[in-house]
Amino acid sequence: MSSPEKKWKTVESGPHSYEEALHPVVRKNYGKWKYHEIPKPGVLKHVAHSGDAIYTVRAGTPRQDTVDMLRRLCDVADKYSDGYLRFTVRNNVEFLTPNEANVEPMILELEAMGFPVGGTGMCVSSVSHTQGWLHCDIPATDASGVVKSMMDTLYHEFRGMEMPNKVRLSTSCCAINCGGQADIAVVVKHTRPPRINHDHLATICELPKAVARCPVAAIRPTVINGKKSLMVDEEKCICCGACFGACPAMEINHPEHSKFAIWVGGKNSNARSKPSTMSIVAHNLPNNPPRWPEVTDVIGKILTAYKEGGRPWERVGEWINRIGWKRFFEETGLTFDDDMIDSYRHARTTFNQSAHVRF
Amino acid sequence: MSSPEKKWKTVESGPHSYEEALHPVVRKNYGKWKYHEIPKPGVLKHVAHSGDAIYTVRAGTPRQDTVDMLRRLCDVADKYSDGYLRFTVRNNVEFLTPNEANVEPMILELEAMGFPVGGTGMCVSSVSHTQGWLHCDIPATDASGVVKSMMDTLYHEFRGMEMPNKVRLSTSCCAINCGGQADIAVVVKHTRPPRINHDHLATICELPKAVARCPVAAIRPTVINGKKSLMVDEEKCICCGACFGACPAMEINHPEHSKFAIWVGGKNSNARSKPSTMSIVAHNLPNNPPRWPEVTDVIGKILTAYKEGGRPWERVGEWINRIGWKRFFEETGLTFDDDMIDSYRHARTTFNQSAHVRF
Amino acid sequence: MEGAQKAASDEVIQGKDGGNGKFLNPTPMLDELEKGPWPSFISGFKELAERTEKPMLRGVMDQLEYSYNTKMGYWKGGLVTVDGYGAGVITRYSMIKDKFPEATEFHTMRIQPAPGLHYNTEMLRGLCDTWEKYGSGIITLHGQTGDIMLQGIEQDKVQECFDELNQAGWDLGGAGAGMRTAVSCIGPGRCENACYDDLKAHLKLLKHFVGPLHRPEWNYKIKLKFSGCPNDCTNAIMRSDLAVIGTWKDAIQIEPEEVTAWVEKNGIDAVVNQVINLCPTKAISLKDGEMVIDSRDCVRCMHCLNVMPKALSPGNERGISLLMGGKNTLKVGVNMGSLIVPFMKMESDEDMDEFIELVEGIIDWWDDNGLDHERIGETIERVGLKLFLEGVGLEVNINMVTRPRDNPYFKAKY
Amino acid sequence: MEGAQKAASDEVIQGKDGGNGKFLNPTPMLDELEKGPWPSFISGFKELAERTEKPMLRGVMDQLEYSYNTKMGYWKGGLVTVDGYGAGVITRYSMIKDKFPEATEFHTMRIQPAPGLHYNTEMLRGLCDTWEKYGSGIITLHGQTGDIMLQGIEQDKVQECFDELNQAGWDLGGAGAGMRTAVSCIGPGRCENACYDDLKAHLKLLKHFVGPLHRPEWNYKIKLKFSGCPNDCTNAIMRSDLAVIGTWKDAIQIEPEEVTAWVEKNGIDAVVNQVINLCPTKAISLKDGEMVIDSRDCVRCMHCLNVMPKALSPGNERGISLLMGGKNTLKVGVNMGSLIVPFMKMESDEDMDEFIELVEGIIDWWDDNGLDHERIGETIERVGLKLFLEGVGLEVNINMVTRPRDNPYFKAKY
Ligand code: SRM
Ligand code: SRM
Ligand code: SRM
Ligand code: SRM
Ligand code: SF4
Ligand code: SF4
Ligand code: SF4
Ligand code: SF4
Ligand code: SF4
Ligand code: SF4
Ligand code: SF4
Ligand code: SF4
Repeated sequence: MSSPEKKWKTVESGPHSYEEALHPVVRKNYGKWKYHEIPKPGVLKHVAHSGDAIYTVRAGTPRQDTVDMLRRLCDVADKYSDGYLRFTVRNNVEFLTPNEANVEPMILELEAMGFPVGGTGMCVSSVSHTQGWLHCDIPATDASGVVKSMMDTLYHEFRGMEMPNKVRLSTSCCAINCGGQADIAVVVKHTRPPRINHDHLATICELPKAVARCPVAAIRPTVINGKKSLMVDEEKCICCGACFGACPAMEINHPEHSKFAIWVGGKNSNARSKPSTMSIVAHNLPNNPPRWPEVTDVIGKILTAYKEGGRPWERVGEWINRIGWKRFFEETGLTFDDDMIDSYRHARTTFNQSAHVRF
Repeated sequence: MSSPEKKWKTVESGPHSYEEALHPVVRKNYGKWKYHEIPKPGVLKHVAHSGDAIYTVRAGTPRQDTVDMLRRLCDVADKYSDGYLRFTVRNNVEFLTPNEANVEPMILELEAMGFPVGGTGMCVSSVSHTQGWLHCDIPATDASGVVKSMMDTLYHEFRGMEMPNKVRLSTSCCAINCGGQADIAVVVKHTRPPRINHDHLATICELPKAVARCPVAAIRPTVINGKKSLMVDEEKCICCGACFGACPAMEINHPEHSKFAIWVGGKNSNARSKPSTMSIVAHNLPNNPPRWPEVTDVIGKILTAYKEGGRPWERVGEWINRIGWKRFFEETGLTFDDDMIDSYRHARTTFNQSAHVRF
Repeated sequence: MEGAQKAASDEVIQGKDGGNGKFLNPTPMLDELEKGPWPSFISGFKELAERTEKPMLRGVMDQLEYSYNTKMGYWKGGLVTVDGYGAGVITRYSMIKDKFPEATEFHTMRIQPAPGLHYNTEMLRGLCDTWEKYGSGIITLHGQTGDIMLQGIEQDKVQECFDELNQAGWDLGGAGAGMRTAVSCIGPGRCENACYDDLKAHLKLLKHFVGPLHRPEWNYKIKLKFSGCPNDCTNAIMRSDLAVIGTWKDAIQIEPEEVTAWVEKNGIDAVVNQVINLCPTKAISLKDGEMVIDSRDCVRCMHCLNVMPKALSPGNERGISLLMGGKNTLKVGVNMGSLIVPFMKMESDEDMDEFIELVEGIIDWWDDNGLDHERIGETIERVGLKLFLEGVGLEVNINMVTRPRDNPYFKAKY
Repeated sequence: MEGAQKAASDEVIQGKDGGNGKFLNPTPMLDELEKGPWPSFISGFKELAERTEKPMLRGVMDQLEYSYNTKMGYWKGGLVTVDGYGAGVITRYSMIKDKFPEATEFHTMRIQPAPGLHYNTEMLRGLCDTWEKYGSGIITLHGQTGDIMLQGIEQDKVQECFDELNQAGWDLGGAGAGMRTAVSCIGPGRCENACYDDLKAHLKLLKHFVGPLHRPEWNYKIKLKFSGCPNDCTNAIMRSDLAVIGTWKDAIQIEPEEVTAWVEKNGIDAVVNQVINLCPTKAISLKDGEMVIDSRDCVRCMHCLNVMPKALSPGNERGISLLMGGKNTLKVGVNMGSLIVPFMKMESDEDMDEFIELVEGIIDWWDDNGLDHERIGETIERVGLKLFLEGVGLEVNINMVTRPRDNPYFKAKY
């Protein structure tokens, strides 16, 4: 390695190479896998055409990790999986070993270290989440804190495989929703048009950019105290928060008026039904740190009803499509209200244009 | 009755009363029917809770009828159905009689008079159609002529019950489509922006009305030869023809550029699937009076494929949904092209937002 | 059947009561439409023209032949009506009357038939006689909106003709920006599926709105259609601003012996393939070889009742669903009616009055909030369903939508 | 299992290597997040802070505690990067640095991991060491776009830190209006469903677009995600502008004995309820008690393969489907990717080069036709799919849509 004084000439290498990071048994059987089994929660067994098998042990992490924690995971990998590990797209860590005998001791050690083993098959896996107050510049809440609070209540579901099908959760700290569409999602809901901080605006805002950002043309140039500024047509404004991303003076966040909404039925896979976007089923939940009990409560209600009523392989949205939205609201105890009727661009495609009625 | 000289004071009575027009057996069993059967094509048998039965004989008409023809139908009704008759919402005439013995002679007489008996059950019924050159002020083609040409080729299908389910056809002489959504529809397709007849326009057009009528704001006021007139932004114009309805100087019709399009999969009933709008499957068919062979040819292709491939109770659109659009185009020999991709307001809801692919 | 087969051939002779064939000018294009087995409107017109020798008929045939040759239409509109009315006559003047002076005027009188399109021969013969007296003798049964269309009259005969018709119980139909003529299915007049008396509802409603039908002054048209059940034999959802569809609230009524008889006749495969598998919500299942309907999951689509009309019928708690906003293609693309009242009783006169009140409220809201030439479905699309419900005072119901919104783009009340 | 159960309790002790617990200020709100069985990020941060005693960590904890109390965020953006790059560092300055001077700067370096998120411990330990040397020691594995996020560094240490990382084979990830870091599923690295080598494709593509990734100057961001099959374990369709999804063209491969074994184990009911009835196109049926797949009707949804992984596998003629336009909620509402290339081979280097060429063409078109801050899906929605296909030279295919248009509103070419 070169010394720190020496000026290094950047290599624009792009992604790190992966070959050296693959377990030798994986390298040997690369692309030649035959089938898999899930012997128990948190453990996968993949068998290659060659007859080789590789075992995966999966564990949950806080995602907002530290070098200390990662070094401990490296210790586990060195001890049980020949120094190879990977992460899943849902922040779970995975250790791949051809040695079946390593599986149980590894599980014990991970759990003893506080990493729950699970997240496989028909379970609630880790939450796809975002930055929040820890790092983002536009959040209305924290992300990791909400997730920690939720997963504490779903710990058992992560470590089991008792759901009708996979349950994917996401949380997002503003309406942009970096966390994505999920079976159940917790997303901040802006409820008021932005308050304009005119002093701030004068110094930092590229006015035309903010005007252009608004999807409903609610922002108009104006003059305040002789200075160019902006104004919002509150009738038109749909509280999307897009302007805040373009200009920090369009203050959309508020300690009280920024609320939570709960969404269900997002599905990314193509299995059976096509991918689907999620629907709002609760809103006006308070932003209540540090444990957000109102949010976890609603999640619990939905999961209880789904666990009880879903048929094998039915994802949350598929379960609802079968039983109907009417019954969904009845069985979860949530309330459908007129704000939940779509009023945006393709609203009419969500109207019930038929005499199909459920009583 | 009062003499013609006497000035009659109008009674704003609304619809004609119906009680006197109901057969006594119908009046007796009004609202107390138990079930029906279709003993043979063109004949219905309805049985009441009282045990009474009423037989219906249904026959096709040209819809553009005459007093001569109607008097002949009255003769039939007087002879066989106690002087009662009705029309269906699809221009078929129906004779209701409690007397089963009248059914066969009535059929013979109607057919001998040129009225085909049929239109029941899983058949091709009469065409829901419009005015065309005969009477409308904005048509690009004739209506009754197209229908006559089509029904000549479908005569057998009207008189049989050999389709997977009911087949409803419609034709319309402009894009407004007064004929409605149907299993298969023949509708004029405007293909060029309107040519503006500026002389005509100056005298007859309420300019702001025409401007307001355009759904894509393609019409702008302008001045031609010092007179207020209109111009069309041809880039924007979607050839909808709406302006022509507001102002006859926006000449959308053209002997060569007004074409026909064929649409499939419209469904009005709520049986099984929800009502559905129809999709375009052929266009650029010439407006070719007096017999429009290109149009009837396409209808024939579609019906042949449906008759062969549809399962019992599948309407045309339901059949296509099962086999997929790819196979629909293959089996009918029609060609999908890029004009058939939606580009209007809700276009994105028709994109295949999934990895579901048919090869 | 022999006779029927024979009639099916090309030889069908129409116009047997016709004149001597010398009155009309040659129409070689139109004559092509006399060929083929389907009844020919051209043969009908020719028969009528030859018999009555009405010049208007010759003029219209000439102009139509000319249209067939030039592929263009030649009618233009105008404003003709009867005393005290603002609509009901569709006015047509020839744009090429120099060429075809006999076709100068060819107006249509729209007449409201009886609900259910029922006639007795006396009514119909009377109509024909009056019409032949004043007009061309061409009648369309029926127009797509449901009118009897008396096609071909001159302006100066309209009032007289109307007076005579009106005396016989007929009234003009709708046109322009007002209430339109309605359609109802045969319903209780013959059909075992009818969940309410749609003929009566039709009559009551249209009588109530007779003013705005004759003197249109709303934003645009309002059409009503009445179907006795969700089979929707009047295409109400697709083609009317207000679709009144019969339905029921409780469980489907089942006659077990008839189910058994059906299964015996058609086989178990048919039960599975034609009934169970086609239920849109999988509300039907096979349990121990028996067909079981879970009425909680039934959405009243009618399919199983259609397949087994003897065995299954609508429940006992009957009424209507109201859908709103249907219209065809113009401007916004086809808009189907959307469910806005899942269930409403429609039995007593009070039920109907309540219904009329609701419809009035809806039309008032639309008249206040709509734009010129904007159908009510377009207005709702523009302002949002929520605002409409608030405006009219209807309670929100999950049945109004197929799903809650997938975007967070609303201003909250709280 | 004993040990595991124990770990599940509230008593989980984290931060055993931590300092003496005297460095940090009190954070009573955050401490609440140390309770409960799920691993606590707060415990992790505290352990790290107490051990390393980095002031930035104390400052960030203080500010976070303050956010938990005031329910507002306090970071603002800025522009920090490394020599020659225009992106890759997410700059964060505290808006309340007067209150928490130690939190003044807290920038994140986005680092591109290996495709498939694979590591060996040497790589990972090296990364940790460098990061502890220059930064806070907080690492996010991984960001939702797929980056390693090294969170918490000061501006004047960024270049040095980067140089050291770069020497170890790491490079910065994307940010701003350019190519973004990609994600690929584990694919051929373990999964029997992988229909192409998505790790290799990921590496090749991202190396090719390394320029616009480091120096963003398009309209807006472009994200790529690679999934080995339609299970789409990377959420590519929903969350990326270009979703590269493995698929196959021929019939599903079937091992009949394994089908039999599955049926024996799970019963015929399970075949019907869990496989046949859940196939979206009813491509599977039961014939004489055997499961038969009509591959003409199969849309490659993966479901039956998922249920019977031993018995069924993708066909032999493998490649990819390309979908375009996925993005989440902002402005237009969620937009899922739409199928634009039903099938393309992705085996040889030539295949991949052809694919790269296609992607370049697509981006060029978008760069020419898009507006500022408009994702490619938004551009296509605005100008129409047809124009896009013409612009890029892609052939139209019925698989691109769920149905042909239901309105006649287009200008014809003829
Ligand atoms: C490891 C991982 C890919 C990676 O490269 O990281 C992965 C791995 C596998 N997925 Fe996945 N999926 C992974 C994320 C996903 C995602 C994305 C996500 O979670 O955000 C999806 C889409 C979810 C959605 O639709 O919203 C996903 C949808 C599936 C499905 C389809 C499930 C369905 O029925 O809709 C299957 C099929 C199955 O479960 O048998 C599947 C199947 C599998 C299999 C069985 C594939 C195989 O044969 O190896 C793997 C083990 C699954 C398990 O844990 O039960 N994988 N899988 C990801 C693990 C995430 C985690 O830690 O929880
Ligand atoms: C007479 C008529 C009502 C009227 O008041 O005029 C009528 C009468 C009946 N309809 Fe209808 N329908 C009539 C137009 C319609 C229409 C509207 C149309 O044709 O424009 C529809 C909606 C069509 C659509 O979806 O586009 C319609 C959709 C149905 C259905 C649902 C079919 C389906 O599976 O989608 C049934 C159920 C059935 O066929 O068993 C039905 C069933 C029936 C039954 C069996 C009801 C009954 O028990 O009496 C009647 C005899 C049907 C037959 O002819 O096979 N009727 N029916 C109309 C006859 C039209 C004709 O002359 O061809
Ligand atoms: C006569 C008739 C066709 C027929 O041969 O049956 C007809 C004929 C005309 N229709 Fe229609 N429509 C007729 C039923 C329909 C229907 C079907 C229905 O009512 O069930 C529709 C589709 C449903 C709907 O209302 O959308 C229909 C949708 C239209 C529209 C488009 C309305 C829209 O908002 O989409 C127009 C244009 C307009 O009103 O400006 C229109 C306009 C017209 C005009 C008045 C053309 C014009 O704007 O000058 C036509 C007059 C023709 C004439 O000379 O008589 N007609 N029109 C039907 C009325 C007969 C009757 O009174 O019974
Ligand atoms: C860090 C991360 C969340 C996380 O904790 O994982 C994140 C954080 C931010 N996202 Fe995101 N997005 C992150 C993945 C996503 C995803 C998911 C994905 O990529 O699969 C999405 C949804 C998919 C998509 O691209 O639409 C996403 C959709 C957005 C959007 C909305 C884009 C849109 O057109 O809809 C914005 C707003 C913008 O770009 O103006 C945005 C903007 C932001 C900004 C830059 C906020 C801003 O505009 O200032 C956030 C910076 C936070 C920070 O301080 O680091 N972020 N963002 C993710 C990136 C980490 C990484 O590089 O690996
Ligand atoms: S969801 Fe919003 S607040 Fe949260 S990280 Fe993404 S952009 Fe920032
Ligand atoms: S919040 Fe959204 S709708 Fe409201 S002004 Fe800002 S950008 Fe426009
Ligand atoms: S479809 Fe058009 S041309 Fe034909 S009658 Fe209706 S409005 Fe006139
Ligand atoms: S045809 Fe339609 S789109 Fe074109 S100018 Fe006329 S109203 Fe506008
Ligand atoms: S709509 Fe229903 S009630 Fe009316 S005729 Fe049709 S099937 Fe009978
Ligand atoms: S009426 Fe329709 S939804 Fe109800 S049980 Fe019968 S088929 Fe199913
Ligand atoms: S996307 Fe397909 S190939 Fe990739 S891990 Fe998931 S199941 Fe395997
Ligand atoms: S992959 Fe999906 S579509 Fe194809 S046969 Fe299996 S379940 Fe059916």
